[in-house]
Amino acid sequence: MADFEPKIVAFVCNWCTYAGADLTGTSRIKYASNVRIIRFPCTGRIDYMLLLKAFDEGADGIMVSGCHPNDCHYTSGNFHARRRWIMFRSLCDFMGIDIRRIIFSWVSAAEGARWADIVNTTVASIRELGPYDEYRKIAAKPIMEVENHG
Amino acid sequence: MTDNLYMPYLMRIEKVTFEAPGVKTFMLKFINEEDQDKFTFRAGQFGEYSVFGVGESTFCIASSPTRKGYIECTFRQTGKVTNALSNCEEGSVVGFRGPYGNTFPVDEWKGKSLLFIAGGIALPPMRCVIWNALDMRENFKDVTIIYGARSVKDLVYKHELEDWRRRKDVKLITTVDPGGESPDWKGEIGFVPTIVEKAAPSSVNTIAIVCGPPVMIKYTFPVLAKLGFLNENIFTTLENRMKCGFGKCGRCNVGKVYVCKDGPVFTLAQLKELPDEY
Amino acid sequence: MDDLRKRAKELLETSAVKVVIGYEDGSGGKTRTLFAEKPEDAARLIFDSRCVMNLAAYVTKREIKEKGRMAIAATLPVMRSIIQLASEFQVSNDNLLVLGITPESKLLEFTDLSEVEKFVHQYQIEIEARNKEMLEKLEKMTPAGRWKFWTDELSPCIKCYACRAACPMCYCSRCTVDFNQPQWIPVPSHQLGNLEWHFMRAVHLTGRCIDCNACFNACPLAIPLNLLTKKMIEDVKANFGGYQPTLTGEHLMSTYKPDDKENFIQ
Amino acid sequence: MNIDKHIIRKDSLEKLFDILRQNSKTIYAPVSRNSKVIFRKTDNFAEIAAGCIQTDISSKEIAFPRTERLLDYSRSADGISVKGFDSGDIPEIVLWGVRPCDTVGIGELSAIFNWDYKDGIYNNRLSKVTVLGFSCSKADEYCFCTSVGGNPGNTAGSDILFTRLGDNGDFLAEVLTEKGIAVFALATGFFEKAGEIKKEEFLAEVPVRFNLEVLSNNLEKFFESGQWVDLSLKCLGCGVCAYVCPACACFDIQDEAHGRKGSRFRCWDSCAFSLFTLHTSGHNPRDVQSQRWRQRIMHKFSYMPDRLSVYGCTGCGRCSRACPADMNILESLISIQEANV
Repeated sequence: MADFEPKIVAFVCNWCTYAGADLTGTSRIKYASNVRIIRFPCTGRIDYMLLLKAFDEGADGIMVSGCHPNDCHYTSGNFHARRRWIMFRSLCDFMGIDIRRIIFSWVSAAEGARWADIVNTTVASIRELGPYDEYRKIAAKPIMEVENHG
Repeated sequence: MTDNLYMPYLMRIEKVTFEAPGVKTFMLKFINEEDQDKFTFRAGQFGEYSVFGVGESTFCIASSPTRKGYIECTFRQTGKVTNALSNCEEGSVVGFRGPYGNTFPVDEWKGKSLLFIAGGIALPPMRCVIWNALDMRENFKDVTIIYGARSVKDLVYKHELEDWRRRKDVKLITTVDPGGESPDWKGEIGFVPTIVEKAAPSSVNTIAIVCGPPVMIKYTFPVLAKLGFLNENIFTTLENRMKCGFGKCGRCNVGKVYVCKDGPVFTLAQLKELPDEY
Repeated sequence: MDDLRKRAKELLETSAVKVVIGYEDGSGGKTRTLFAEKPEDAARLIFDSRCVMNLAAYVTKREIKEKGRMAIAATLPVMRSIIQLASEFQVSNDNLLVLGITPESKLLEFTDLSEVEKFVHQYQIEIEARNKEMLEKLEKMTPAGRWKFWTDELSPCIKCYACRAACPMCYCSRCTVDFNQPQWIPVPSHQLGNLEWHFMRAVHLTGRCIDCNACFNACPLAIPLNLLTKKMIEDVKANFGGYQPTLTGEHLMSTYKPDDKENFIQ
Repeated sequence: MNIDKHIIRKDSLEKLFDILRQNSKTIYAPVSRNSKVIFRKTDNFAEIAAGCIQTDISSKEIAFPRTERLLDYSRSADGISVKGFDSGDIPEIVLWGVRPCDTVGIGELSAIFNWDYKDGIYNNRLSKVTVLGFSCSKADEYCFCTSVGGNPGNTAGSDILFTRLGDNGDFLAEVLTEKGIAVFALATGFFEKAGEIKKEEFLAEVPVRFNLEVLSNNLEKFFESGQWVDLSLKCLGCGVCAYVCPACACFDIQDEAHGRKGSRFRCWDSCAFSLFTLHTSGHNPRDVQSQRWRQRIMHKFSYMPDRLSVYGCTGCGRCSRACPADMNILESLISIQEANV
């Protein structure tokens, strides 16, 4: 799927990864523009429903990134988030949601270059996987219509 | 598609008026002309106003049926749809389904006096019938309007209140709840039921129309009874949660009555027969 | 279960409690919940293998709580639910008395909830064998296979929310699906709405569900939705070392350990 | 009126099924799935769960689906275009193996959907459905169709009603409507003239459990009774009874947007939910479950007969079979009928 440009939504924490992404910009490091960055006070505030809504609205891949453990501005936000991600990811996998399209990472405010690498590798792998049609195909369509018309 | 009851008219917002904090009035015009000409309604009827992708919301048609070519609605920003509506600017397109429900029997009131009592955001359903009556003013003896709100800035249709105050053939009493008055406030201060008691309008050959928050209604009915108003001569509108507007979705079923079909206009006598479930 | 009836009658006569929640014979050979308020009602109390409904779903219901102090005939799953509810401040010693029914169907009255906790901690939460097999079968499938399995299994769901109503842990006065600003979960029952509702239910019950199968028994379409919460129980055991409802302990999903293990964060 | 009676041999039934399929009819029939029997699209005669007393969910989904699109819209630079429900894409449906208490339910739904305002969408769907009813030869303690004016061999609502003559016998086929004649015309070869047949002998025994008149009179004066609280204490407030019921027509209207496009849906709703009557101000006219259980019974046995001269219950017993808390509407009705009001 060479000409397919995936839509990636990145949920990042304001104090580390967002600052890291800023640093990527100020140090003139180029990275794929497919990513739409959404800023959150902390990874602890990233609600799992937001990720599902991102797939609802047409995202092909999702990135979630925040401070390394023990770096959290609010001391424990990322620890709480990690435990939730562990359970969220296994439930997604259990229900068949493609977890290869959800990339979790810790990126500190100093790791501008690393942020660019993660984004580029993510965009490349999602481009390889192609658009995430299954989720959109089941979007709002009455079951009787599905049964009668497939 | 006439047989799709749920298909709204497409309406363009001609004018947006800021009435009070969180309260706006829309003047709506039909986008396609034939709907405009064919459209008629009577005082007291309501409609389902919708923002596509958000939902539908129920409020009355606030403009008078005697004014052709447009309809108006006034709403407070509280729920999901009213929030979306209040974000719409002039020129944007919204949906309207209606008119639904029964009407104020304005013709039967000819020759009688009219007493309008309204509280806060309930003036819009009344305004429709007030203008309807004033546009045929000669048919009625005297017209009294008692309107109260929490504070001066919460009064809606401020410019029209002035028109009514200037008219010789209308007696207007406006009031604000104690503590809601501004320094230059010249009107009454006090809750609507106490002001009605103070004004003591005569109940002889008079129809009373009362709309307002439940607490105001609860304390105004006894005052009217004391003033000699019969239950058949007191009219009010019921506000139920509604979805379809024509007696199918079951929401507004109170006792044997469907508020969207048999109401929203009821006399106090009819309300007394309903179970206390509204 | 004569001693249960005798004890319930005493409690009601001395008005130590205002209502005893237990089982009685229902229609069609089923059992149903009995709210014994008068001493003579206690005679209708029964207990046998048919009594599987989780009575703890009623101790958070306004109309029942308002009657006053409650006593509840509690099997092991019901006791676990009560401890979890107590740890979430929904019930306490002064509004609930637990008449335990041991796995050997013996009456065992507890003076307070900490005793119930001790009793509950003697038993591990065990997923039944046939459900374990089903979980393993699903794990062996490809993700696309699981996606097809769940979209098919959830397509008959009519969003009647019986699974929510029958679950003692679903006591929120207004559930997330009942809010429309924002409308997180689509209201209509189409494939997307069904998937996101059951996803949300599994997330909200992670670390709280005690595997009593009330949700599956309530579903009018026998959708295997309890597999989702069972999977969460297995995962919690694998990742965080299992879970038992405790009165004072931390709530599993609202706490953390600095050394929680994972293998997917870059 | 003399009903057109025929006999169809037991092994010709499958042939009739195949002929309907060949005539590009979409057949919905009782199919068992996860130990429950529901109406599903099928083209395999053997899959049909013929022996069941009743399906777990009613057949109303054929004309009143749990979710349907009322309109689609799309926003673009020059405004909004809105496209209404298109009846064109509804296939011709044959409802096979439906019991008389479901076919009667279709009549009750139609009364609501055509009360003054004619619901074109519902009527459109219903016009595409041919109902092949099967009389009941077995019943259980939950059935009470005879108490609400029905009976196990009721022809109301069916286009053709089949009645099995004995456990392994052939079928009496009563051709009742134009649509029935159309199906008959497709497979005339299989139908033979029926002689004198005592249909009642082959019908299930359904005792009358309460007197409808006494119940309706009692309900008028039963509104304020404290018994409603005791009757509904077990109710958990879910939507099962309304959603499995063939005569419940309450619905919700919800919009959904995905980017610039979206739709307006109609979907099932239930008076058992608090959201059904909750005002935005927070005021809820029916704040307690007993008021909602009262509304369910009053609406079906007092308000609907009064306004639409048709009861809102067919006595199929599904709500009691499916209820997780075993509320059993029959017991409520019997105790109200016996209450000295």
